[in-house]
Amino acid sequence: MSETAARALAQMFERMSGVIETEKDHLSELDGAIGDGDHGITMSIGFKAVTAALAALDLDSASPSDVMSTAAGGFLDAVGASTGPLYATGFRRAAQALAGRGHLDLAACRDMLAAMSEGIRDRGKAQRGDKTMLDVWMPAAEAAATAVANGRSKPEFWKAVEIAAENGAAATATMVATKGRAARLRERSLGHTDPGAASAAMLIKAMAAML
Amino acid sequence: MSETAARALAQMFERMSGVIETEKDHLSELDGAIGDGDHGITMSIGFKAVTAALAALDLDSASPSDVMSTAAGGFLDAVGASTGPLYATGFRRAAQALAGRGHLDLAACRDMLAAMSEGIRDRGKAQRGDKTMLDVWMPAAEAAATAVANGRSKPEFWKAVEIAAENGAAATATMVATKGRAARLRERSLGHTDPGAASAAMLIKAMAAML
Amino acid sequence: VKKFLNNPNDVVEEMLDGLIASHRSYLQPVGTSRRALVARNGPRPGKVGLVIGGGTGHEPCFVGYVGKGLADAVALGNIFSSPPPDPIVKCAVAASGGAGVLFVYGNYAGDVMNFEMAAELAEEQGIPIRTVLTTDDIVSSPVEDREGRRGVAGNFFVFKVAGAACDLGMTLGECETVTRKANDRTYTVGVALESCSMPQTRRHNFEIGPDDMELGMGIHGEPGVSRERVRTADEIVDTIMDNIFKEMKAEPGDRVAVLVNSFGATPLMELYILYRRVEQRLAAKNIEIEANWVGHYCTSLDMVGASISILHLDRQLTELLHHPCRTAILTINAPEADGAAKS
Amino acid sequence: VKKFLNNPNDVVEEMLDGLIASHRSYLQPVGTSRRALVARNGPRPGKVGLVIGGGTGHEPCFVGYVGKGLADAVALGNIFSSPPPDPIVKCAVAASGGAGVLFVYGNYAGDVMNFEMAAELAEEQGIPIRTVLTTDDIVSSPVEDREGRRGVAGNFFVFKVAGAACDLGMTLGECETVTRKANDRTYTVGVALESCSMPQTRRHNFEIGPDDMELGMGIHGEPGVSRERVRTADEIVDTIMDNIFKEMKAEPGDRVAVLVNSFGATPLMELYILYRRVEQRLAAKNIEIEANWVGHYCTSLDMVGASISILHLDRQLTELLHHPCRTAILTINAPEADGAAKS
Ligand SMILES: Nc1ncnc2c1ncn2[C@@H]1O[C@H](COP(=O)(O)OP(=O)(O)O)[C@@H](O)[C@H]1O
Ligand SMILES: Nc1ncnc2c1ncn2[C@@H]1O[C@H](COP(=O)(O)OP(=O)(O)O)[C@@H](O)[C@H]1O
Ligand SMILES: [Mg+2]
Ligand SMILES: [Mg+2]
Ligand SMILES: [Mg+2]
Ligand SMILES: [Mg+2]
Repeated sequence: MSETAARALAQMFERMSGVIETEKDHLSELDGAIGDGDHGITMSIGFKAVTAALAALDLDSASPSDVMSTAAGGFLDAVGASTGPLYATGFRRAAQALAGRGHLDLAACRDMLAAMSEGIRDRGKAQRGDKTMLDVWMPAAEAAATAVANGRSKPEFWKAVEIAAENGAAATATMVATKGRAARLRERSLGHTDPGAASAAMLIKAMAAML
Repeated sequence: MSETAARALAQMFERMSGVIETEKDHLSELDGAIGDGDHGITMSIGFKAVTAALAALDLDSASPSDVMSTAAGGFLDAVGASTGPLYATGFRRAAQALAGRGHLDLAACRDMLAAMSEGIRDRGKAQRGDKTMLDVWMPAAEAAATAVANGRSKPEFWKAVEIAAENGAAATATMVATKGRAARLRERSLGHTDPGAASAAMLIKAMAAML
Repeated sequence: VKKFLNNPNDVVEEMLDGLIASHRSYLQPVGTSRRALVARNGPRPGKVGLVIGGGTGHEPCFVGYVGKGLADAVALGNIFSSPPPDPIVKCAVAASGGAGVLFVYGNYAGDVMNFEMAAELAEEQGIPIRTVLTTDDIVSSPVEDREGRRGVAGNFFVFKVAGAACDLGMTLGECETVTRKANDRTYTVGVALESCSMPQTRRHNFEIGPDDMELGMGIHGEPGVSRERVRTADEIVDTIMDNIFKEMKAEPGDRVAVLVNSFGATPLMELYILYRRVEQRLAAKNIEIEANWVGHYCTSLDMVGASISILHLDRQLTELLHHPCRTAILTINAPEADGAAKS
Repeated sequence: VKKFLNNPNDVVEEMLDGLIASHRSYLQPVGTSRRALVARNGPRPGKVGLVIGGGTGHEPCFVGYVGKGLADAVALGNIFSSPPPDPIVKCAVAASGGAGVLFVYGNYAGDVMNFEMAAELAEEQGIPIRTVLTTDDIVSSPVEDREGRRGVAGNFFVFKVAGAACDLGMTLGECETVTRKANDRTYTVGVALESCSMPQTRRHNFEIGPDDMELGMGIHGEPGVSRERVRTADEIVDTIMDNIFKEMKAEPGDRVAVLVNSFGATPLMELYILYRRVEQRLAAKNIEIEANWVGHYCTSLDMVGASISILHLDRQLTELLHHPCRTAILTINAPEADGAAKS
C-alpha cells in the first residue's frame, strides 16, 4: 500500500501545481493590492519545483513521508520568499507526522493537516486573525480533527475541511493585516482577501480532490 | 519719426511673442512628429527674452536697427538650439539693412525681409525645398520684392507676403527633410508640416499686422 | 507595459547571465550557484564577512554593493522574493574569514525567515552569525514600532558602514554595533507616482490615479501608507523632510549624508530638482551635507518614483562612510588602481 | 505623464541648482553663468582644454563627464536645445591652458551652429579651437553619409578618449586626431519602446503603438528610422549587432568596449538581459570585451528604451580608455584619493 499512498501524494502535488498555474494571475493580482504582486509567480515556481523534484523520486520505494520531505526541499530551494520557509516547514512537519505510516487514512490526513498548520505557525510566528495563510490552515486542521472525532466519513471529512478553508480565506477580507508585507498597510488592507490565504484554500481543495 | 519706427518694431516683437505663446503647444506637437518636440518651447523662451531685452531699451532714442540687434542678442542668449543662431543672424542682418533708416516704408520692410531670409540661409546653409523655415522666409522676401517692384500698396504688399509665407509653410508638408533633425527621418517626414516653417508663417503674420 | 525581455520566466536567470558577465572583475558565483555571488577581492582571513541580499528587481541593489571595502557576498532571490536559505549559507561560507559573518538585509517577513534558517545552518557549520535588519522606512510603521519598519534605499548607507567596519578589522560584535547605529540613524521616505510592473504580468501591480501619488511606497511595489493628490516637487520634499525631521534629532552644525534615489523610471533631471530642495531644507536648519548621492541606487523595476534617505552622521560614521571601497557602482576614495576600466 | 516638478518653466534652472550643489566637489559655475560649468580639478597650463556640451534632459550626460582626466568644462542648453554661443565661449576661456581647446559634441544642426559661432568668438580671443562632432548613431544615415549621422550615447567613449588625450599632454592636433579616431570606431544603435515627454507638455512627444518599437531612436525624442513590431530582447540585440557588425571591421581576437545604456525609464534588469546577448554575439565572433558599462549614461528624459554602443579598440584607444579619471559618474583607476565621499 505504501506505493499507492506515496503516489497519491505525488498526484496531489501535481493537482496543486495545476490549480496554482490556472489561478496564478489571480493570486498575483490579490498580492498586488496589498503586497508586492508576486504571490502567484512564487507559488507557481514553487509547485513546479516540487513536481520536478517528485518526478526524480522513485515512487515505488518512497514512503509518504519521503514525498513530503522531498516536496519541502524542492519548494524551499526554488522560491525563498515568505512562502518558501512557511510551506517548506509545513511539508517537513507533515513528513514527520507521516513517518512510519503507509496508509493515508483520515487520521493520517488529520495529522498531516495539523502538522502543516503548526509548521506554518511556528515558522511565521503569526496568530489566527493576522490575515495570513494561517487563517486557512488552522481552521482546516481543526475541522479535520473534529470530523475524525465525530467519526465522519471520508467525503464528509473533506467537505468539512474544504468549507473551513474557504470560510477562512473569505474571512481574511475582514481582517487588518499584522504580519507580512500587508501589515504596513494597516487599515488599508481591509476589504482585500489575503493572497496566501486564497492560495491555501486552493491547495486544500486539491488535497480534498486527490486524497 | 525714428521713435515711432522703433516702437512699431518693438510692438511687432510683442505681437510675435503673443502669437507664439498661443501656438506654443501646437508648434511643439509639430516638432514632436518629426523632431524633438521643443520648438514651441524654444520659440516661446526666445521671444519672451526678446521682449524683455526690448523693455530695457529706451525706445525714444533707439533706432529701428538698435531694436533689431537688441532682439538678436536677446534671442540668441536665451535659446541656443537651431532657432537661436538662425533668428539671431536673421535679426542681425535686418539690423544692418535698417542701419541709418528711420522710416519703415515698404522698401525698408522689403529689405528687412530679404536680410532675414539671407541671414537664415547663410547661417543654416539650407536651400529652398529642404523643409525648413527658409521655405517660408524666402518666398515671403521674394513676394515683398515683387510687390515693391510692382508699386503695390501697403495692404497689398503685406497680403502678398502673408500668402507667400502661408503657402511656403503648407508646402513643407510635401517635402522630404534634408536639414535639421527631421533629415534623419527621410521619407517619414513626408506629410508633416515643418515646425520652423509653421512658426515663421506666424511671425510674418504678426509683422503684417503691426507694420 | 513594454519591456526588453525574452521568456518572462527566464528573466532572473538571464539577468544573472548578464550581470555576472558585466561585473566579472568584481564578483564571481560561489561554486555553481548563480544566486550566491562573492567578491573577488573581498573575504580575507581574520576579517568579519559581510553578506547582504534580497530579491531581485532592485538593481543595482544588491549586487552593485559587492566588492573590496563593502559586501563580501550577496544572495539573490527571484523578483521581489527573498533568496532561499541555501545560497545564503553558501555566501556565509564564502565570506567567512574565521571572524564570523554579519548578515545585513531588509526587514521583510520572507527575508527574515530565510536568512534566519540560513543563519542556523551556517552556525551549525561553525560560522558565528550576527544579523542587522535594515528598517529605515520611517513611514512604514509608527515610531513605537521601529523594529517593525521595512528596509528600503537607506540600506545603501547601512551596507557602506558595515562594509567599512568589516574591512577595518573590527570584531563581529563591533561590526554589528556600528551597523545597528547606522541603521538607527538612517531615515528614508519614498513616494511613487506610478506602480511598477512585473515581467510576467507586464501590468502595473496596482493603479495610482492620474492625479494621485502614493506616499511611503515600498520598494517591492507594495502600496505605501497613504494616497494623496500629486503636489509640486518642493511640496513633496517638504512632506518627506518634515517626516524625517520629526524623528532625526539633528542640531545646527550636525552633518548628514544624503541619498536621492530613483525607483527606476524617474530620471536624473527630476532627482536633481528634489535634491535642490533637500539641500535648502537642511541648510535652513544649519545641517551640513557631508556627502551626497543622486541616482539609481535601489530601484523597484520600472516604478516611477523616488526616495530620500538621510544618514545622521557622527564622527565614527563619517569615518566609515569615507573608508575606501570599490564595487560595480560605488567607488569611494578608490582603494587601489587595478588596471580594469570600470565605472 | 506624472513628474516631480515645480513650475515646468523653471525646470532647467532648478535642475542646475540641484546639480551644481550635488556635484560641488567636481565642478563649479564659470563666474555667474550657471550654463557654463568648469571642473575644479581640470584645466591646467599647457594642457589642451576639453569642452563638451549640449542640451539638458540627457543626464548624467553631459555634466557627469566633467572632472579630472575627462572634460574640463561643459556648456548646457535648455531641454534638448544646444546652448547658445555665450556659455560655450565662457567654457572655452575657462578650459584654456594656453594649448588650445577641443570641442566635442553631437552632430545636430543647432549644436553645430552655436558651437561654430562660439569657436569664432573664442578664436577672436586668441584661443585655438578644434572640433570633433560625434556621429556614432549608425542607423541615422547611410554609410555614404557618415558625417551626416548624429551623436548619441557613444559620445561616452569619445569623451573618455578625448579627456585622456588632453590629460596626457598631447597637442591640440593629436587630441583632435585620436578623438576623431575614437568617434570613427564607435557604433551605436538605439531602440525605444515609448517616447519621452517634455516637462512642459507632460505628453509623449509622439506615440509608439502598443505592440511597436522605434528602431534607431534619437536621444532627443526624435523618431527613429523605422517602426517595427516589438520583438524579444535577444532579437532586438541581434538586429542591433547585425547593424554594427556590418560596419565594424573587427577580426577574431580584437577587443571592444561595450556600453549598454538606458534612455531613462528602462531599468537595469533589462539592460543586463541585453548585455547578456551582446556578450554572446561578440563571443561568437571571438571578439573580447575589454571593459563594459551598463546603466544610465546618456538618457532622453523618461524615454523607455536602450542603446548599445561598441568602441572598436586598438592599442592606443585601449590605453586612453584606461587612463585615470574621476568625475561625478565615472571613476576609472582613480587618479588620487581626495578625501571626499563621492560615488
Ligand atoms: N509570518 C507569516 N505567517 C504566515 N503567513 C505569512 C506570514 N508572512 C506572510 N505570510 C503569507 O505569505 C503571503 C505572501 O506570500 P508571497 O507573496 O509569496 O511572499 P512575499 O510576501 O515574500 O512576496 C501572505 O499573503 C501571507 O498569507
Ligand atoms: N539648417 C537649417 N536651416 C534653416 N532652418 C533650419 C535648419 N535646421 C533646422 N531648421 C529649422 O529649425 C526648426 C527646428 O527648430 P527647434 O525645434 O527650435 O530647434 P532644434 O532642432 O534644435 O530642436 C526646424 O523645423 C527647421 O525649420
Ligand atoms: Mg508577495
Ligand atoms: Mg526641436
Ligand atoms: Mg515577494
Ligand atoms: Mg531641440
